[in-house]
Amino acid sequence: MDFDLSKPQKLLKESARALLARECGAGRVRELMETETAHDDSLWRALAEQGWTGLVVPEGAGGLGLGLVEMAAVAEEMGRACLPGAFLSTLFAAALIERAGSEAQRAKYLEPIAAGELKATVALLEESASWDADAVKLEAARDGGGFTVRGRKLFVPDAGVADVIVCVARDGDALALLPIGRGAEGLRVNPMPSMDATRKLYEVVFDGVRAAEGDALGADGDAGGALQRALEVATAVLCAEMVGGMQWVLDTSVEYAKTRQQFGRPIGSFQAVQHMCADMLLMTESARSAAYYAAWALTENDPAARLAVSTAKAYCSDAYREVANRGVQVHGGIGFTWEHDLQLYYKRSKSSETLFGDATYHRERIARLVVD
Amino acid sequence: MDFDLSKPQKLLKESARALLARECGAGRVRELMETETAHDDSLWRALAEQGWTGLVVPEGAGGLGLGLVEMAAVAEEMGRACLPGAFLSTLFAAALIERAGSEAQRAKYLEPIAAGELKATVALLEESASWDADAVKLEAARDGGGFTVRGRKLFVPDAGVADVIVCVARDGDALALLPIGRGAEGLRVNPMPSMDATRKLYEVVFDGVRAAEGDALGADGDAGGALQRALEVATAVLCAEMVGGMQWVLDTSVEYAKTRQQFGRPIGSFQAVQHMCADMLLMTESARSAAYYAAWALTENDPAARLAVSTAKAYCSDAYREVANRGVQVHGGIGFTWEHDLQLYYKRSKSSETLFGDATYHRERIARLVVD
Amino acid sequence: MDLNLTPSEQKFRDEFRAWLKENVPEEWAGGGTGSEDRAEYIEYLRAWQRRLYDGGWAGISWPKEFGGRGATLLEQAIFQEELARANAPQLVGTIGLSLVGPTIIALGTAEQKARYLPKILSGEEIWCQGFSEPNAGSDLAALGTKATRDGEGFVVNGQKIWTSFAQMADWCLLLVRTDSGAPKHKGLTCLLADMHAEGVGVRPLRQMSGDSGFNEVFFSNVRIGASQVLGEVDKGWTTAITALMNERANLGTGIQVVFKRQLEALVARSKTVERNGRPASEDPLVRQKLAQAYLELEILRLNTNRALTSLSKSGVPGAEGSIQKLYWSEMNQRTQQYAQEILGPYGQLKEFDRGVWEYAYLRTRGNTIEAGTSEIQRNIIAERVLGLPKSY
Amino acid sequence: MDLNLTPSEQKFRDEFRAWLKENVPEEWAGGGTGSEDRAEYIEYLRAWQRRLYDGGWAGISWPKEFGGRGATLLEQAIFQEELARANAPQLVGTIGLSLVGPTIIALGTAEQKARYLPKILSGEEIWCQGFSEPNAGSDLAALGTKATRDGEGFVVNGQKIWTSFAQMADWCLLLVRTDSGAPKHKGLTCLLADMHAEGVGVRPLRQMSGDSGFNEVFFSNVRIGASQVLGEVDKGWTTAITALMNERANLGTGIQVVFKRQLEALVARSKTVERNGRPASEDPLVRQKLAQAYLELEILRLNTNRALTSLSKSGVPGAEGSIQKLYWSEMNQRTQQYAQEILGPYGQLKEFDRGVWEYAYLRTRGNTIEAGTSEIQRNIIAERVLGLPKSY
Repeated sequence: MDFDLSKPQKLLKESARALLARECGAGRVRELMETETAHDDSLWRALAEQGWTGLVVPEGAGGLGLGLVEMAAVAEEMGRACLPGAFLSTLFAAALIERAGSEAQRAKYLEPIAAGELKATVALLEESASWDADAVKLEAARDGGGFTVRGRKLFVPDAGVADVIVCVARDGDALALLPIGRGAEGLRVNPMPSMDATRKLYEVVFDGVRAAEGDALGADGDAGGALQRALEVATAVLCAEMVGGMQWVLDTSVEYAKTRQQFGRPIGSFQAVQHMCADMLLMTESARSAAYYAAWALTENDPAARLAVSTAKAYCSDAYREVANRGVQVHGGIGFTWEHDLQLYYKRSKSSETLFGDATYHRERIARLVVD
Repeated sequence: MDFDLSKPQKLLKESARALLARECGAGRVRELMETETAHDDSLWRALAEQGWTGLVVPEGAGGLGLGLVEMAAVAEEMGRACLPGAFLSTLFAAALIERAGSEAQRAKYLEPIAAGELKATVALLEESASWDADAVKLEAARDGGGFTVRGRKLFVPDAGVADVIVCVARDGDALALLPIGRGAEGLRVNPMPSMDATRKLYEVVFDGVRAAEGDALGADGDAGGALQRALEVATAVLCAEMVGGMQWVLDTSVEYAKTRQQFGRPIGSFQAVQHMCADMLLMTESARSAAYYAAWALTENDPAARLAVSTAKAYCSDAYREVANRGVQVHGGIGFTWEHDLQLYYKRSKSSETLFGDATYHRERIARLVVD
Repeated sequence: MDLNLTPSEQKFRDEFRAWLKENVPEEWAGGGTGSEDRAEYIEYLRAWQRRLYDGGWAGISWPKEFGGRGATLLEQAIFQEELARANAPQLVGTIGLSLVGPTIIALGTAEQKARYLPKILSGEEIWCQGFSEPNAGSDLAALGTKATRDGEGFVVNGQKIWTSFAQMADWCLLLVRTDSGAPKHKGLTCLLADMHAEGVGVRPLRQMSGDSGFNEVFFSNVRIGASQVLGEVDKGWTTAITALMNERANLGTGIQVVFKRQLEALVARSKTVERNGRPASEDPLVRQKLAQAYLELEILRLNTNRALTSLSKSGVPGAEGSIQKLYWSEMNQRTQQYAQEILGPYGQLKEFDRGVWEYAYLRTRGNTIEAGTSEIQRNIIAERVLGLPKSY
Repeated sequence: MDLNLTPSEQKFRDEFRAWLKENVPEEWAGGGTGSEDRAEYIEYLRAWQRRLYDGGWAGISWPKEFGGRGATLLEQAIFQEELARANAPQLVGTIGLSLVGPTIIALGTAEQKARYLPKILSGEEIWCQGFSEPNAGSDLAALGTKATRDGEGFVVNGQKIWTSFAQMADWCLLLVRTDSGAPKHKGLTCLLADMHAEGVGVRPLRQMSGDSGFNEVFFSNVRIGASQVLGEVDKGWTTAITALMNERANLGTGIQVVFKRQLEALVARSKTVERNGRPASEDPLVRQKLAQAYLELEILRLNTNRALTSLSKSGVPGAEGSIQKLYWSEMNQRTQQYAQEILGPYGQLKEFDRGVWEYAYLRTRGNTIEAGTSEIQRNIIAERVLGLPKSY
């Protein structure tokens, strides 16, 4: 048993940290926050050049074909940099296409995604704001060999910059997964400004949007299963990203506690501050164990993978928030300012807490697996 | 507005503290814990001589006719002394008899209770361990102008020493409140040894116990309402008792923190210990506000009384446990020994947490009043 | 023990409530003037304070001889509650009324009283408080803003931070170091500084919540005359403590009404957002959270009433303020977290309920830092109430 | 990263599992021997350790040259897990095996190694550890038990406390003060003390949970020879730290299996106790608590595996032990509180499930105190892992 990154995995992580430090410093993050989509072409190209947009895309579809542990290592650094934009959304969509798409569909979407030429997202949530596929009500009405969609999706991340939006709609008892291209007739994308401006949310309105039957993913009939598995992949990657954010907050707070003087001593010599920092470490390391285990279990198709993912997300949701809370408290007034970069992570901790389901949601999922 | 005890109330409280310090020191508590019923006649007589057994019993029925604020002041001192025995059980039963009894029944029971000649308890819980009257299933079968009861009650406090057990049984849609005398035919009382040996619990088995129709309380038809109100009275008094326990734990822990030396300084000079003590104070004072408000609101028949009682019990249930936890932690190893009196309060905090419903139960009651 | 208001307290409340009903501007109901213009906004608030003054409702805690109403502590609490209940505009002169004024009354010269007090009451002059500095937060006495002697007066250089109302203030109660050689608590002096003087600069400080409730204030060779010393030279720590005592004696009676309104809004919202296909308000977990928020707020109210009683009887502000501050700040953070859990992603939206949940969640994070961190409050409670030895 | 066991780890596990299946006494399944006799009980446990020894399963972490198995860290973890999984009897020689033996191996003389090590392995001699004293808990170096020179040897006077196994121990690793004039960490010496010597007294210490897992040990003019010094005279702090490092390198791999079994029992119980007229396991609040308990325990397992990997690679025990101890002790307290909330008043009964819930709730309270309080663990983490300045 070896619960440590291998040498190549470590190298990958180090190079990710170096690249993101260069290309995505806090100044850049702040610039992008202020834009409409938080997306930047040159930054995206830089990610694609590293192969990250295709990191877990199979080699046959133009990707690197690496596992989720490698992806988690890179995602951790993305979280540390508070990377803005559509990376996670695109990964989610790619995971869905990989699992639900025909060979042709995979070629059509995954190759340009891997090449960094296509950004995508998945439109799942509706008014209920529930991540359960059962809660999907938006209907894909069948007519003349195709579907017509009328209604709206909410809280869709990065829809403003996605070239393709995979719409999860109801097709009787089954789900229809419909990739809708940007600019499709009847498609409208309206911003839903939210706390975390580095991960933009949108209302997506389908005003009689049409999709051909052949365009639908999941024709093999298990669209629900594919969605579930893709969600698990995206959730595990999000957890790794959250770990990186926690690590940034921890490092920054400890550094501040060492240098900030009050009462003639560094504040880090006060037990109250020491103990907050110790708790932050404990939570960050625990979140890391959980996140990497989830990534590994998914890669290995371990039967416990689903449980591992919910364990990781339930823990990380609470832990990132609590680490961020303590980070602000250790910093005092300065940590509460717009000027200090803590605010970026503070808000990211909140948006990540709810994305793909909060701790309560995942605990109930765990209960279904271990109690029922 | 005056949220402070009046002079006479303060005097009453001080004399209670003095008497209990004299009559019910920790050594006495430990002796009584080891007995079968945790009851002691001479101690009971001492309480009765003060008039406490009849403190809230109307003057007409031989009591002092004081209000619940006065009762709370005395109960706080009882909690501080960790008084063992049937005081609260008898108070609960008396409150029920006062509210549900006919004039004759009140005279029959309340006068000897006030005089210290009768101890009583209420048998309410069954296997479901629910404090909701709706959960009562034990049937009082009507036959020939009376009731026959067959079945059992659980977790009945002080049943081993009570002269009268008021059995809450089901009579169709209504409740039957049946006072059953000790030694009634078919009545069996079996100890249920529990964590807190100062408040003994019993299984009460009704093996065809008979009660005459005229013995039943609540003949006016609102047995349920009377039970509810009596429960509220007993709960408010329990909360005051819990406050006294918290105060003992706080005082004892602060004293220890001032004197215990480690690393060449009193441990109370370490922020970690300081802050634990500060939290204990905050919780104790908050619990006190809530408990006395509940007592006052009940006395005044304030429409918010029910809410006030559930607020107090929900808060006190969590707070006493948390204060006790911190008390042990401040004490370190010695606080975890049998020898140290903290254990008495630690266990009392747990038994009090569940008695008359835990925090979760009372929060749901609050929700019914403020959400629905 | 009697938790009902006395007849005279009721009379006070009814009178003020009636006055507010007549006088709170209707357009304020939405929480603002409707105008985006900053200067207009400030004028609006000054006018509101003037109206209170004209109605006899300014300085209600001040002794009558200084133009106040000489109200009891409980009446002051009622005053705050009613202001909040009526959703009245912000009290722009609050620093002057509750902190500077009482300190001038306690320690000022006759001239200072005559010069400053009436204009505090009328809202003609707005005050701010210049204590904290970037390197002197919890450790206030470490402050470094220097006042050097210059003839009879002083020349001040340095920087203050977390200064509420600075951008609209006419005057500042300024704590400076006049003797660098003395131990840190000794060489301090309290000055009444003209915010319009040459060399005074104000920079709004944006918070993570996006708004700017605080400021930085820069003093560059600002000249201040000898008559502007409040208390004694080099004894400014005493003056500052007097002022802080007045600040901490504010038990947060007004803020509770705001909390109550927020909680009511949350309960209402819980009936419209969904959880597992039914209103969130029917979800057992949500109900527990709402009930916990309710009971904690209720206990805040009760603690306040007990503290008011105790302060009224003793007359000496103790650590009640620290206990209250610690309680409400942490309570408010818990409650806003419950709100987020109940509202889910809606709670983060800037356009859901006009963004109040998003804003409140972020703003609340400052509660355990501003006006004394929770750590400092716990130290105060441990040392002053419980008598534990000092930790540092 | 590969979280599967390697083939050789699997082989180790399978071998030991098979051996346990054959060898764990059947009558132990209920958690005891069935006999009330204390002496018999101790003999039983000695025999169990002897059986492990004969099977080649004693001292598995010890180097082969000293009779051990030279197992890897992960194999040691597997060993602990399998013992717990098989519900094997308590390892009565655990102090000797995991703490004293490795310290003798590191610092003992050739004679000491020859004299003590084999009997530790065989269970012939049981050890206890005499470090803590009534006035030296968190501040261990403040201990006051004195050893005064007497010819070549020492005479020991003083008292130890929290000494597990003292009532059955033959020997004690005893930390005493040999130089009262030196700074507190300097004048200490570690002695190998005969528990059967004249002047040694043992008093069981009853815990709030009612049982006596610890003891007080009294030394009254106990003579100890010069050959019984472990390490150097006046350098006992080094010896003690070596011993404690060995203790803290125990990452609690065995205890996790116990936790897992308790959680499974709780899940099962949640289906039989009622909540609102249905099984508690269907109550959304109960489900949240069970899930939280599950996930926290799962993360303990994962943290342990990461720590094992890291220790195996670095070879140097760091603060992993403190992180693990802090995590599991507080987790266990939370979990036992959940159990109480789920079971309601049943959880407090001494005759419900043989009182395991009542006992566990109380016993758990000691977890954050014994073997280094949570406060000490947080200090260690803050200072040694995060590099924060010392707090005192």
